[in-house]
Amino acid sequence: MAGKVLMRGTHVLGEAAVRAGCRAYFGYPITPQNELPEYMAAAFAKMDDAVFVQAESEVASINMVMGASIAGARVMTSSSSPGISLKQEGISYIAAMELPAVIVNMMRGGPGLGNIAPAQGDYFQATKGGGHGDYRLIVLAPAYGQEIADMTRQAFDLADHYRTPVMILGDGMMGQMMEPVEFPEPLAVKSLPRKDWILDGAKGRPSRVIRSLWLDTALEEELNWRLARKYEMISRELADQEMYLVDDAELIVVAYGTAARIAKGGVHRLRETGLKVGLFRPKTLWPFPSARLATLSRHIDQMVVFEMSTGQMVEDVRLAVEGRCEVSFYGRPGGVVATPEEIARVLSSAYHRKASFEGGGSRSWQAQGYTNLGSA
Amino acid sequence: MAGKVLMRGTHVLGEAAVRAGCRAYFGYPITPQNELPEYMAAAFAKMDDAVFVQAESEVASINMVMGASIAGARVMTSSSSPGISLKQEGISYIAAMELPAVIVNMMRGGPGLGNIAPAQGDYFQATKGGGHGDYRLIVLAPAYGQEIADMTRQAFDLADHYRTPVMILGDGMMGQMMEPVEFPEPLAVKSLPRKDWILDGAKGRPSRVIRSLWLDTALEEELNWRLARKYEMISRELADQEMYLVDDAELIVVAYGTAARIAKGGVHRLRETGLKVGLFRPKTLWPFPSARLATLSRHIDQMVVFEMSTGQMVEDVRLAVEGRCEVSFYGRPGGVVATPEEIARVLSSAYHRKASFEGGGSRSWQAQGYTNLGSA
Amino acid sequence: MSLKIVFSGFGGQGVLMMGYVLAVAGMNEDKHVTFLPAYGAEVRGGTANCTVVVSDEEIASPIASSPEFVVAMNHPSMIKYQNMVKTGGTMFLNSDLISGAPPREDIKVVRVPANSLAHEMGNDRALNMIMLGAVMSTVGIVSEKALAQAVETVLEGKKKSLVEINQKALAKGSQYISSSR
Amino acid sequence: MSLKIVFSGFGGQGVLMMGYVLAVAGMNEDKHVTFLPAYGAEVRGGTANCTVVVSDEEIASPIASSPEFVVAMNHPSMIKYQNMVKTGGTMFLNSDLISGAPPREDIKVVRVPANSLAHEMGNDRALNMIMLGAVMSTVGIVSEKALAQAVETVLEGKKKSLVEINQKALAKGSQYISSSR
Amino acid sequence: MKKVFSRPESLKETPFHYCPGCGHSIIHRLVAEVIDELGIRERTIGVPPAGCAVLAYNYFDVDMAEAPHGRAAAVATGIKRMLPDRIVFTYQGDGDIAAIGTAETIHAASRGERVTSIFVNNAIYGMTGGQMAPTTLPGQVTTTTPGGRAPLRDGNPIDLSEMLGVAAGSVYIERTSVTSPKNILKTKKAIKKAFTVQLEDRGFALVEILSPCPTNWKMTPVDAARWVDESMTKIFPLKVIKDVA
Amino acid sequence: MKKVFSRPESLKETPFHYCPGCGHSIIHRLVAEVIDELGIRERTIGVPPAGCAVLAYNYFDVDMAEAPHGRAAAVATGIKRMLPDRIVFTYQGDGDIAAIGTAETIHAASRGERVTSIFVNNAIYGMTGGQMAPTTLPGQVTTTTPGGRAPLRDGNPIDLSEMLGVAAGSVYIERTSVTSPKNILKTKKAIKKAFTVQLEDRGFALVEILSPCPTNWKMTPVDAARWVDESMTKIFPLKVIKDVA
Amino acid sequence: MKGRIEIDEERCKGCGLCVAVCPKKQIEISDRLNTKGYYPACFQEAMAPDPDKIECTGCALCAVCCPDVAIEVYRETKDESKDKDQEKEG
Amino acid sequence: MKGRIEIDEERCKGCGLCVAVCPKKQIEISDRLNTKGYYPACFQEAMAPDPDKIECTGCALCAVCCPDVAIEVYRETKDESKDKDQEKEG
Ligand SMILES: Cc1ncc(C[n+]2csc(CCOP(=O)(O)OP(=O)(O)O)c2C)c(N)n1
Ligand SMILES: Cc1ncc(C[n+]2csc(CCOP(=O)(O)OP(=O)(O)O)c2C)c(N)n1
Ligand code: SF4
Ligand code: SF4
Ligand code: SF4
Ligand code: SF4
Repeated sequence: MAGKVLMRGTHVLGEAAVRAGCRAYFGYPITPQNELPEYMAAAFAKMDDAVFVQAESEVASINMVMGASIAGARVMTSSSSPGISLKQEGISYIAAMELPAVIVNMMRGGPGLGNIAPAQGDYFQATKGGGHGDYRLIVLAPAYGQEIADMTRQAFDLADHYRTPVMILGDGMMGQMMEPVEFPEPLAVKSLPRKDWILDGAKGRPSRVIRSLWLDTALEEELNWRLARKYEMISRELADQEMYLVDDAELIVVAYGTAARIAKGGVHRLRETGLKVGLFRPKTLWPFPSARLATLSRHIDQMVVFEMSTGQMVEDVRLAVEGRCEVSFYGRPGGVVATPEEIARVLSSAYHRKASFEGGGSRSWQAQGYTNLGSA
Repeated sequence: MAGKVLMRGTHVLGEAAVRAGCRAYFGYPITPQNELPEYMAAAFAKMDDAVFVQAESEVASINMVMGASIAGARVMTSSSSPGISLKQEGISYIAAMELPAVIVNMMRGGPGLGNIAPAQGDYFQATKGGGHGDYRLIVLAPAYGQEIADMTRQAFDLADHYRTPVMILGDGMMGQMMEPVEFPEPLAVKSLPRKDWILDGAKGRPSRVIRSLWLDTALEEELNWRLARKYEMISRELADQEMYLVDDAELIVVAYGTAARIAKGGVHRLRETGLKVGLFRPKTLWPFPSARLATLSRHIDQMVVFEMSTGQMVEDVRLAVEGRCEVSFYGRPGGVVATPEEIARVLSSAYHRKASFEGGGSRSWQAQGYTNLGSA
Repeated sequence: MSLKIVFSGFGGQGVLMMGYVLAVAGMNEDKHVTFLPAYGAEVRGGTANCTVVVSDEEIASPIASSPEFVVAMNHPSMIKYQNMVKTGGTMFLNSDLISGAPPREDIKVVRVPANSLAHEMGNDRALNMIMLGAVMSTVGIVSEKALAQAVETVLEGKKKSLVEINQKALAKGSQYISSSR
Repeated sequence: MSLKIVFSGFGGQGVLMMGYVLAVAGMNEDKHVTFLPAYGAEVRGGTANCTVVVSDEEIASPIASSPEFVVAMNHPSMIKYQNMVKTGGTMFLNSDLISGAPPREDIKVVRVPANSLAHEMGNDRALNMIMLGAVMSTVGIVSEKALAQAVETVLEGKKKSLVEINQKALAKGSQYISSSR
Repeated sequence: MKKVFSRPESLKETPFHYCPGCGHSIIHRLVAEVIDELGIRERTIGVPPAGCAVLAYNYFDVDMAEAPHGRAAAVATGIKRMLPDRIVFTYQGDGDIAAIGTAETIHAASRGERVTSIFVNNAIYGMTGGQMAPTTLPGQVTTTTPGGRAPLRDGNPIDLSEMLGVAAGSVYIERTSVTSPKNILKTKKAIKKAFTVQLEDRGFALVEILSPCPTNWKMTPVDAARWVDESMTKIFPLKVIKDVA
Repeated sequence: MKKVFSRPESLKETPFHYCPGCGHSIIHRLVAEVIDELGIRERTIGVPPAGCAVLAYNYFDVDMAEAPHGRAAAVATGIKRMLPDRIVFTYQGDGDIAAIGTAETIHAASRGERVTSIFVNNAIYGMTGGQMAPTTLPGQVTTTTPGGRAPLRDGNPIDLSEMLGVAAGSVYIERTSVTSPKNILKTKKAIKKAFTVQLEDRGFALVEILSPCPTNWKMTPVDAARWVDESMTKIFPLKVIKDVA
Repeated sequence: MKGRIEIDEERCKGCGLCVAVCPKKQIEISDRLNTKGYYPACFQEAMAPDPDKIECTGCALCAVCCPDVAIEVYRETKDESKDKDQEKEG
Repeated sequence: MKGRIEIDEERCKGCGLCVAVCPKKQIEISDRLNTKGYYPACFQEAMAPDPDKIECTGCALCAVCCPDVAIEVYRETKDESKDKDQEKEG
């Protein structure tokens, strides 16, 4: 597969995983990400050092991931919203045991069974920890096919480097859409850094234990602060974003993933009409690029957060901005995909300080707290 | 059971549930809340209109709760951290189907298996939605035995009134500690408001469906905004807090549940030494009493958030305060229970603008963003 | 320059391949392209459709709420999309399966008897490439050469004869348009 | 006025009942009280302990990191708590099972031969109320009457004789202290 | 002439969304006919799965509750325990009941819940587009076993019904198919019996129905029926697995 | 005189935290003896449960991984699939394996995972303080069945091992007890065989061991052993349930 | 003509199960698409209007097999058949 | 004295299983608590130091049953027993 190829997002992710040295996949089917396990099944069937298991459930698959990671493998699982909810206990354990793992969530409309259309309602679950206890996931949010390839490679490296689970957060559209992609050279599994903590039998060394139980509260607190320090470090080292035409912008739209590319289209159109608008796209949702956004908030009048949900990331934006500029929100939840034209209209009416937006649903926060502009 | 009785928190919760008309309990054992299912088993064994089922797992129990609620019952389940993670898919469905249900989480040390000591690491999971999609739980956080009784009654009423799941968020200590409690009179189940939406067989009426699947994205979006409006209403109507000596306070400590009563002890001691400190205790974690806190932030220099975690509610405090006063954090995660003396020391050193605190772990946020003062 | 085409029809009419070939051709000419197939429950019931965007700039959304061009290979598809086509846009109809026309004055309609032309060629399954050839000779955002190449890429590994048949079909489709001008 | 007592010993020595009776007595005298038993894994291995706080004000924490009073019914419990007792505090030891004393100058130690006294009474299981009686006659935050009542509440439904035995035991415990003054 | 065959009352007019020749359609009709014949339409509550039959509530004219994938038995338990005099049934595919729902189903049977389960075994994940099911046959090609199911790698087909037969609380378990008028009528009898067991308050009853999925098997409906008779029944023999008098 | 009985190598010196007379202690020793005798200590990886045996890694001197409650079979699958030449065993209580872990266990068996499972059936939830287990006997008093387990309300004891016998991928399933020297030695033989099956790469093997919990049964260790022999074996007969040559 | 069926062509998905099962071969798949895009089954009658050519016995096997409940079946009642016989005689 | 056992009194939890199983009744529960608070089992020898009174055969049944691996068992070797016999003769 040399040069550019046209592939759907799920397949791009699968191929990038194989090239990143992923040799274990455990999952359970769910739309809209079935083409990923299907790709892994086909790819691994041709390799003799790789394992694909279609588990009996998402709960089983996340625990198989735990086992494979304990055994030292670069391992991945994937699902979509309801299936990811079922993995929460396992994810909390994996984080607590400081095991590397890559977890893919191709979000669909929710809550509940919802639908299979692209949505962004799982931001909180991904970034604040849907599982119990103090832990974080590194959350990468690709917006383009090429980025899926690049971030997948990055995800496996980060997971091993920090010994922590990493989530790739996409949506049905990211997964189904085909775009031209170029892949990096495959990594040789042998070339990957050795792991001296895995369980592979106590041959010529003391036996090891990998655990998350610390009945002694002092030890449990120690674990909690060790994790907290690790997360601090990650926050400093990893936060990343795309900034598009923000330098002279009076208004910027903040969006990630599919919503961001649509918002970018909106910004593009408005710039043609001379409006000073820009885009801020977090590429890492956790750690959230707060520092950068905080800096921007000093010389920008307002930010419009656009999400395919009723408003989740907007909280992290407000945390970063801390009232230094106006923050308003525009949302299209439930699998509805807004058009660039629609976003352009929303932004220009915000730009011209129109009170409320057509369609969708919107809210805004002035420096003095919270007001609701009603919703569609 | 007339007049004051001395009971442990889990039993208080169970008795209050029975008196609130709860007639169905589905759960799975986990320390430190086993005395609650044990109480329900004993109580319901004596009643012929009540159902206790020890399910095969937390996943099964939350889905049995779904069924009992669909059939119109006042129903409850309870667990502790890891078990609550397993319920996340079901909780998302229950919220999406707009079913009333009461879910109890007696938090323990985490992440992972952690330990069975009291902790507050599940705040994010409870308040931001650990499950997938845009939904919220009403989250009540009792700090005293009597409050467990009162909030349990309230929880069932709110669940039915708003047709939404309500969580009672306690911890191992809340559950195990005995305090004097007085119970309200039992409610007669027949006296409870009729539910005209339940499934009990389509006798003399059109057949009904209770569902969360909306393949048509327009309908799914409609559901999402309907829920969003419901949550807005709840935020306006329900946010509640205890404020102790805040009027003249220069520093207030913000804490909930067990942490709050300890913090209150600290405040008490400092007041005796003349320091102008107070306590702000959210009684509802969602909706978070942001408006009140925002108002306070206008004439108070700093707030110290104390949690038995590495810092979660502190984000909601910062969202409410939006940089209007300094916010710093002190945490004891992992099941460690701080003493009032310890909190007093922390508060007074903050009061005297000492940079860092002894023990535990701490951070502080100036108006200009984020700094870390290191952690134990 | 940017344009959006929707291809639609029954499953088995090779609708997805039409879009795929076009997208590959666009990619090979270093344009920005996206290809979005309908998926999941939409598909059940045997209808298929996909949206292709070819553009000189980065593509914001792969979805076409009002496409410039719609290709309808059967009657239900015409019904489904006739009101979505952008004013001034064009609707390509497989006249063998579609009698009647969309009730609109503001769009062009091009009829192509894809089934019959395919039958003439002695290859009924080639109707999709015939239609694509016809569409492209009208729209012309990618070169005929690029399309022919794309067919090779898409059918990589398949037998040579099949590739040639499909390339012939592309040609036949565009001839049909030129000759009927 | 507020005080914290830890009761500790083997399971079966009625340690939890001591705390429970005290807490109920405190409640009946309208004091603030908390009772916190050790739970879960702590318990396995057959040791038991609980902490009671009785206070005129709202109680911040039911946990005693440095209790004013500790009651140790067996040797392991003395070892476990001897360093936690607050300076100036008192440790009550069941002298029948505990020889030796905590290595501290800054706390008082009261020895009560609970087992033997219970045996004298002809009821070995009453050792816990005997110890409680002894403790309370020293500490005296709740009245003897309240304690006696509390026993009734706690043993509600049990046979009257049992109640009386336990009340006698309370009395015997406090007599032991006064007589040994 | 008089009408000798027409649409059951308990079935709404809505046309099925199922593919041509799909067994779900036949089974829906049979369940509706049984509900009619037992006269329980107004006291029946159904719990459909996540699966192709997720929209069953569009077709059955009885109260219907949704359940998360695999949890129908637990949801049904919750309903039945609160309303013991109502008739509660679950309708589940093989992935729903025999993969993700294994524990809920086995324990409902073990508890002897008074619930009737219709288990539609089409040896594939239909709704999600043809992945391997726990009941997929050795060698069968699916989208996650492109080279055919290899038991050593992909595991063996699971005999859930036989396992349920072991459960002390199950009263009646039968495996049937819908590949011919004869088998269809047998299936209807089995469904009727499974509902009757509940009406008689005797315990858990389940009918496993071998059912064609022409779409994902990539066969014509007629060939699909033949494949059930010739291949599926070898691994899943049609029989009464348990019948406690 | 020469030492004829002493502590196995694969057991660390750490004293057990288990209660007096607890079956877990005996079973730990047996597993360690088998690991010694097979000479596989350095290539064995164990997966303990959430349960009283959660701290098993304090006792076995082999690599040990924790698993969430009930998921040992899935964790073991992940390990074994990546390291096929290592020996992987799970050690689970009845609640862990037969309640919350039902699906993971049955599917590991159905897939024929090369894993050995030690299933300690003490008819109760020990670690959490004596609640009903899926294996609790009818009439048995537990903290969640204060009046004794009433099958109509609380369900019946589950025969997980018999169900696992139905699974095509299971090779060897036996039920034993540790109530006498004879039974203890039989149990050791069974454990050895279950490990051998894995060494021979033949499939899934499990030994269900009836094991006393004097603490939660509120019996002396001696009475507890008698109760196993007289009551438990009536519902859970000691026998080879499956043994594929 | 002992029996007769009516096929709802809009419900029919042309699966062909009825065609395969009809012992008298009274059903065929038509070559006209219905609006859903399927080629529906149709009853002899539609093609051969002459009642005497119809062999349908109203056995209803087709209806029993029809997944989409697209078939209604009618059968001659006793008296109807009597009348017929009389016709014949008369 | 054919056999002998050593009981680690600190490991012993006094469960009494060895006492129950010993065919020669060579084991008793002592009345002294160990530091863990249990009454450990002890071997005859401890009470009756006269070797000839010891009937322990070293059958190891106690050790097999001991949950806490608190028992080590020793048995006379062939030559040892020979020596003894000679003693007797001499
Ligand atoms: C938790 C969760 N996991 C996965 C899915 C996706 N899903 C829906 S139906 C289904 C299986 C469908 O197969 P089956 O149960 O055999 O029913 P069929 O469609 O074949 O009738 C799956 C995996 C889901 N909805 N929820
Ligand atoms: C998800 C989850 N649910 C519940 C628990 C609490 N828990 C720990 S062990 C256990 C069951 C113990 O019983 P069993 O498996 O029979 O083992 P035993 O202790 O009797 O040896 C339970 C319910 C948990 N740790 N995690
Ligand atoms: S996919 Fe299969 S099971 Fe689903 S509707 Fe179509 S034929 Fe029926
Ligand atoms: S509680 Fe029961 S199983 Fe657990 S250690 Fe004690 S005796 Fe053993
Ligand atoms: S069986 Fe029914 S759906 Fe199938 S072809 Fe005949 S009439 Fe049509
Ligand atoms: S069996 Fe072991 S633990 Fe039990 S009494 Fe004998 S020596 Fe002690």
